[in-house]
Amino acid sequence: MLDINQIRKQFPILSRKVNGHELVYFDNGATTQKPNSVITAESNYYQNENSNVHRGVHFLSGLATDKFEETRITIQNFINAKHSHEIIFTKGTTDSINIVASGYRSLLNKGDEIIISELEHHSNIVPWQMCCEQSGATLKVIPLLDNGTLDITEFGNLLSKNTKLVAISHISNTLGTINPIEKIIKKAKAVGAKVLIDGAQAASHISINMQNLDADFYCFSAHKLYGPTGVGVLYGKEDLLNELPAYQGGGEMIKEVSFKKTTYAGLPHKFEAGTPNIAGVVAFKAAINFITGLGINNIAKYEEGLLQYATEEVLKIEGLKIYGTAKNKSAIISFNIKGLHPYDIGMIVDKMGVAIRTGHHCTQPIMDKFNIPGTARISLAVYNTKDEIDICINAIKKAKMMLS
Amino acid sequence: MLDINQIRKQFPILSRKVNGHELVYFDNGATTQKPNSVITAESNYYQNENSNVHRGVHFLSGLATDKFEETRITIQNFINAKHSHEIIFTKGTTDSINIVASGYRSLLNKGDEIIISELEHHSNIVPWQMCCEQSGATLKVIPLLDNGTLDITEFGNLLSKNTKLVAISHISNTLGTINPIEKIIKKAKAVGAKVLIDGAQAASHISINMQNLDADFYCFSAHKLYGPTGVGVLYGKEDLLNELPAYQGGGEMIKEVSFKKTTYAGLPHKFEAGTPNIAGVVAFKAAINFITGLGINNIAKYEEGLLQYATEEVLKIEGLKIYGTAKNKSAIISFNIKGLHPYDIGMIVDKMGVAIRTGHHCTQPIMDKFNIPGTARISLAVYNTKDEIDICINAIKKAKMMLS
Amino acid sequence: MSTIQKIQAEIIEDFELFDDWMQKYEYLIDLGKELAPIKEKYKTKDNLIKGCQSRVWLHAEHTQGKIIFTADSDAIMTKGIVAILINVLSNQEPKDIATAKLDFINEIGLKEQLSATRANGLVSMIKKMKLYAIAFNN
Amino acid sequence: MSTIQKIQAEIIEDFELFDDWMQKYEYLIDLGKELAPIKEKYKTKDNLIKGCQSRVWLHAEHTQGKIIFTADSDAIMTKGIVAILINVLSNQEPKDIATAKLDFINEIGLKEQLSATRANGLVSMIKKMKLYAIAFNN
Ligand SMILES: Cc1ncc(COP(=O)(O)O)c(C=O)c1O
Ligand SMILES: Cc1ncc(COP(=O)(O)O)c(C=O)c1O
Repeated sequence: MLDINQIRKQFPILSRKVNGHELVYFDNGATTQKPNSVITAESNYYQNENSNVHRGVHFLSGLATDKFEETRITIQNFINAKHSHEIIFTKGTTDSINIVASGYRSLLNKGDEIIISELEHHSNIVPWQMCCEQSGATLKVIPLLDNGTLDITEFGNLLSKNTKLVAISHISNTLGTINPIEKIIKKAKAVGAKVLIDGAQAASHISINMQNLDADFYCFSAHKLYGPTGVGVLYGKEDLLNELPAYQGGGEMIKEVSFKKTTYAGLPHKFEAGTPNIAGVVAFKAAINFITGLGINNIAKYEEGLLQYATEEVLKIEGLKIYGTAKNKSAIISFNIKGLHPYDIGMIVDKMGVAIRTGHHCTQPIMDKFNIPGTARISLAVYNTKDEIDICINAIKKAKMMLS
Repeated sequence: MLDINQIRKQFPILSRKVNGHELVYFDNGATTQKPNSVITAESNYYQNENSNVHRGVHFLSGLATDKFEETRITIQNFINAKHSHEIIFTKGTTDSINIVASGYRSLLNKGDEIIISELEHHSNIVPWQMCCEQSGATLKVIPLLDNGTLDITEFGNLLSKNTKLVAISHISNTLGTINPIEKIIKKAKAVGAKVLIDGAQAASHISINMQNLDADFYCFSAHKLYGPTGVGVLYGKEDLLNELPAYQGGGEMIKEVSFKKTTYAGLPHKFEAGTPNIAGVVAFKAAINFITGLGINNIAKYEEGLLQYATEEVLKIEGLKIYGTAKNKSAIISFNIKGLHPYDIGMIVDKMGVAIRTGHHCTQPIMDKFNIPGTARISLAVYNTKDEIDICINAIKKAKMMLS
Repeated sequence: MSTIQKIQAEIIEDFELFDDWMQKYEYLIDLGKELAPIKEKYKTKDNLIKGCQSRVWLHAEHTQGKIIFTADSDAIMTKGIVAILINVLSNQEPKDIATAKLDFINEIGLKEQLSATRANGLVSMIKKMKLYAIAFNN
Repeated sequence: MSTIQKIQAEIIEDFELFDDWMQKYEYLIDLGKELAPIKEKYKTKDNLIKGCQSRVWLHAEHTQGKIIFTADSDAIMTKGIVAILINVLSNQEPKDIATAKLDFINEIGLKEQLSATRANGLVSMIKKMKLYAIAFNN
C-alpha cells in the first residue's frame, strides 16, 4: 500500500494555494508535478557537476557524461530494452515521433500505407501526414467506437501487405482508453509492418516492457513522468534505428566531417546532434527512481481505485456524460455537462483551486467524432486523493449551478 | 568596472574542488556555468509554477504561459528583434540551424548555392550538407587564411546570383575569430542571398542587434549564455519564418487538424511543436538578466583584458603555437605545443583542477586545414580571473615538463 | 470625456460593487445570457474568430456614421465579456473605436481573460473590432 | 593462476608503489615511450581505431598458437595504457585472451580512462583484441 501523504510531501507545489484555495491538480495528462528529488537533482547538477558531455577529457566533463549515461541505463532497465544504445534522448514525445516519421519519408514510397487511429494526439497524426505528403504513402485511420475504443475488426481490414507502419498510442490522453497494443503489434507484425507506440500517457501509469511487447519504436516524455520538461525518449530496435536516416546534423552525431564526405556516428549519437538537455536528462533518473521506488504496479492499482471512485462520483452529477468508457482504462475522465461549455466549467472550478484541462486536448478528430467543441478532463496521478476528487466534484457542481 | 569576486560568488560550482584543487573552469566555449539566479529560477518554477503552457484555462497554466512568454520578450529586447514572434524557442543552436536547413530543402533547387566557411562548427556544416543532398543545391566554402580569418576576397568570388543562402558563424569556437558579419551580410544581400548567423559563441560575449545587423536568421544556445541546457533560440525575420516550411508536426503548432486537411498555426507556434522545455525557457530569462545586469559591453571589455593577458603569458611557453591570431578576437585561445599531443596536456592539467577542452572542437575542417589532430583550447567567461590564468599556465608548464 | 470613456467608467463602477469572484462571474454570466442575439445568418465562417477553446462570432454594420457590432460566443463567460466589449464599442464612431483605450479591462480584473495566450478568442475580437473601425473610417 | 592473471597481479603491485597521480602518470608516459614500435606498414587504415581525440593502431599476428599484438598511439598517455594492455594480452593463447577478465583496470585506477565515453579509443582496442582472439580461436 502506498502512503499517499508521504508521497504528497515530496511535491512542494501541492502545498501551494491557488486563488485562495489548496491546489487540486488534476491536469496530470498535460504534465505532472515534480518531486523534490527531481528538482534537487537538476539544481545539484548545476551546482556541482555541470559541463558539456562526451568529448571532454577534464573531470567535470567525465562526471557530466557519466551522469548523463547513467540515465540511459536507468531508462533501459525501466522499459527493459535490450541495449542501452536503443534509448535516444529527445526533446519529448513529439520530437521522438517526428524523428521516426521524418526518417520514413525516404523509406516509404507511393503505394505504401501507414495506419494510425482516430484517437491519436496531434503529435501522432501530423508527423505522419507530413511523412505521407513527402513520400507519397497513404494514411489510413482506425475508426473509434462510441465507447472510446478502437474498432479492431476494422483495423484487421485496413492491414495489408502495403502496410509499412502502424503508429498507435498506448493510452488515449483524452479518453483514457488503454489500447490493446499487444494484439495490434501482433497483427501488424503478421503483415510485416513496423509498429510505433506513442507511450506519452502510459509510461507513468502502467508497466511497459520492450522485450515482451516487441514494439519497434516506443516514445514518451519525461515531463509526464514526474520528470523535467524538455526531455523525451525514443526507444527503437537497434537494427531499425540503424536503418533510419539521421535526423539532425551537427556536433556529436558525426564520425567524420569533411566537405567531401561526412559519416555519421553509431547509436545512440547518430540521433543526438548538438548539446543535449544534460541537466534534464540527469534529473530524469530521479523521476524514474521515484516511480520504481513506489512500484509501477502499486501506482497502477492505486490510480485504478481513484478512477473508479471519481467515475462513480462524477456520474452522480445530472446531465454529465463521460467520453471514453472502455473497460480497460487509465485514470482519465473526459466529460461534458448538458448545455454547458467545458471552458466555462474550467474557468469556474479554477477559482476554487481545481486545475482541470478543457478543450480538445490536441485530439480534434475525437471532438469531430463526438461532434463536441471540447471536453473537461480530469487526469489523475499517484499523489491525488479521494478528498481531492470530492473537492473537484463539489466545484463542478457549483459551476453547474452558476451556469445553469 | 565589474566586481569579479562578487560575480564569482553567484556561481556555486566555482567553489568546488576538482582532484583536490580549486576548479579552474576554462571550458566556457563548450558550456558556461550557471549563476544562482538561473538555478533558482528553474527550481522555483517546479516548486511553484509548473504546468503545461498555452492551452489551459486554469491558474497555473496561465502562470506558466506568462512566464514562458516573458522570456520571449526578454530575448526580443536582448537582441533587439522587431517582433517577439520572431523568437522561436528550440533545443539549442544545432536544432535552430537544422530547422532552417531542413526548411530550405524544399525552397532550393539544383543550381542554387549555399555558402558556408571552412571555420564552421559541424552544426553549421552537416545540416547544409544534408540540405544540399536533398535539394540538389551546391555547397561552397569560404577558405580560411593562416591567421584564422576568412578569405573575404574569395567570398566575393563565390557570391553570385545563384547564391541563395550564406551561413556563417559570428565567432569561431575554435579560433576565436570574430567574423566580419556586417560586411558579409551586406555583400550577400547585394546578390539577394539570405544570411544565417550561427551566434552560439557570440551572444554571451558581444552585443548583438538584429535590427542593425539585418541578418535573416540568428541562432544561439542558452547553455553557452549562463543559462540552462536544452534551450536555444532561432531568430528569423517574420516574412522568412512565414515562408519557411513547418519543421515538426504535433501539438501547439497546428491551427486545425483533420484527416482531410491540417493547417498550421502562426508564428512562433508553427515551429514549436510539442511541450517545450518550459522550466528551461523560464530560467533562461534569469540568465539574460544576469548578462544585461552586468552590461554586455562591460563583459566584452573585461574578457578582452583577460584574453590579452592570457595570450601574452601563454606565448612565453616555448614551442607553443596559437591557432587563430585575428586582430578581432573573442576570449578563446587554441594552441598546441611542439611534439606534444593536446590530449596528453588536457589529461595532466585536469589533475591540477584546470578544465580545458582538447580535440577538434567539432571543427574537423579547421584541423585538416592546419594538419593537426586537435588543439588544446582555453575559452574564458566573465567569472574567470588573471589568477586562474596563472594557475592554468603553470599547469601547462608542468604538463610540458612531464611529457617532454 | 468621450462616450467610450464614460461607458468604461460606468462599467468600472459596476464591478466595484462585487466582493468576490463569484459575484463577478455571475454578473458576467448574466451579461452573456442577456446579450442581444446575433442574426443566425451572420454566424458565418468569415465572422468566426477561433480561440483554442471558445469561439466568437462578430458582425459589424456601418450605419449613420456609427458601427453597430453584434456578436456571440459558445461559452457563456466569454459571451459575458463579449457583451461588455459591445457595450463599450458598439454604436460608436469609427475614429473613436479605432483610437479607444480599453483601460477598464485591467481595472475590473479581466486582464487575464484578455491576454494573448488565453484560449478564448477575445484578443482577436478586439483586434477585429478595431480593424473594422479603421476600414470604415477610410 | 593463469599467465594473464599473473601479469595483472604484477601490474597491480607496480601501481601500488605510487603515492599520487603524478607518479602514476609519469610511469604511464615512460611505458608509452618504451613501447616497442609497431612496424610502419601496419599503421594502416584497417588497423586504426579512432577515438574522438587520440588514435590507436593495433596489429595482431597468430604464431605458434599465440597472438602477438603490436600497437601504437599518437597520444603518449594513451600509448602508456596501450603498453599495459599489450603486456597483459599479447603472446597469449586465443582462448585465454577471449575469456580474460581485465580486473586490474579498476584496481590501478584507470577505470575512467577505459570508460566507453572516453575519447581515446581504448575501449574499442580491448574489444578488437578480443575479437581477434575469437577469430583466431576458430
Ligand atoms: C560556433 C558553434 N556553433 C554551434 C554550436 C552548437 O551548439 P549546441 O551544441 O548548443 O547546439 C556550438 C557549440 O559548441 C558552437 O560553438
Ligand atoms: C498521447 C500523447 N501523445 C503525445 C503527446 C505529446 O507529448 P509532448 O508534448 O511531451 O511532446 C501527448 C502529450 O500531451 C500525449 O498525451
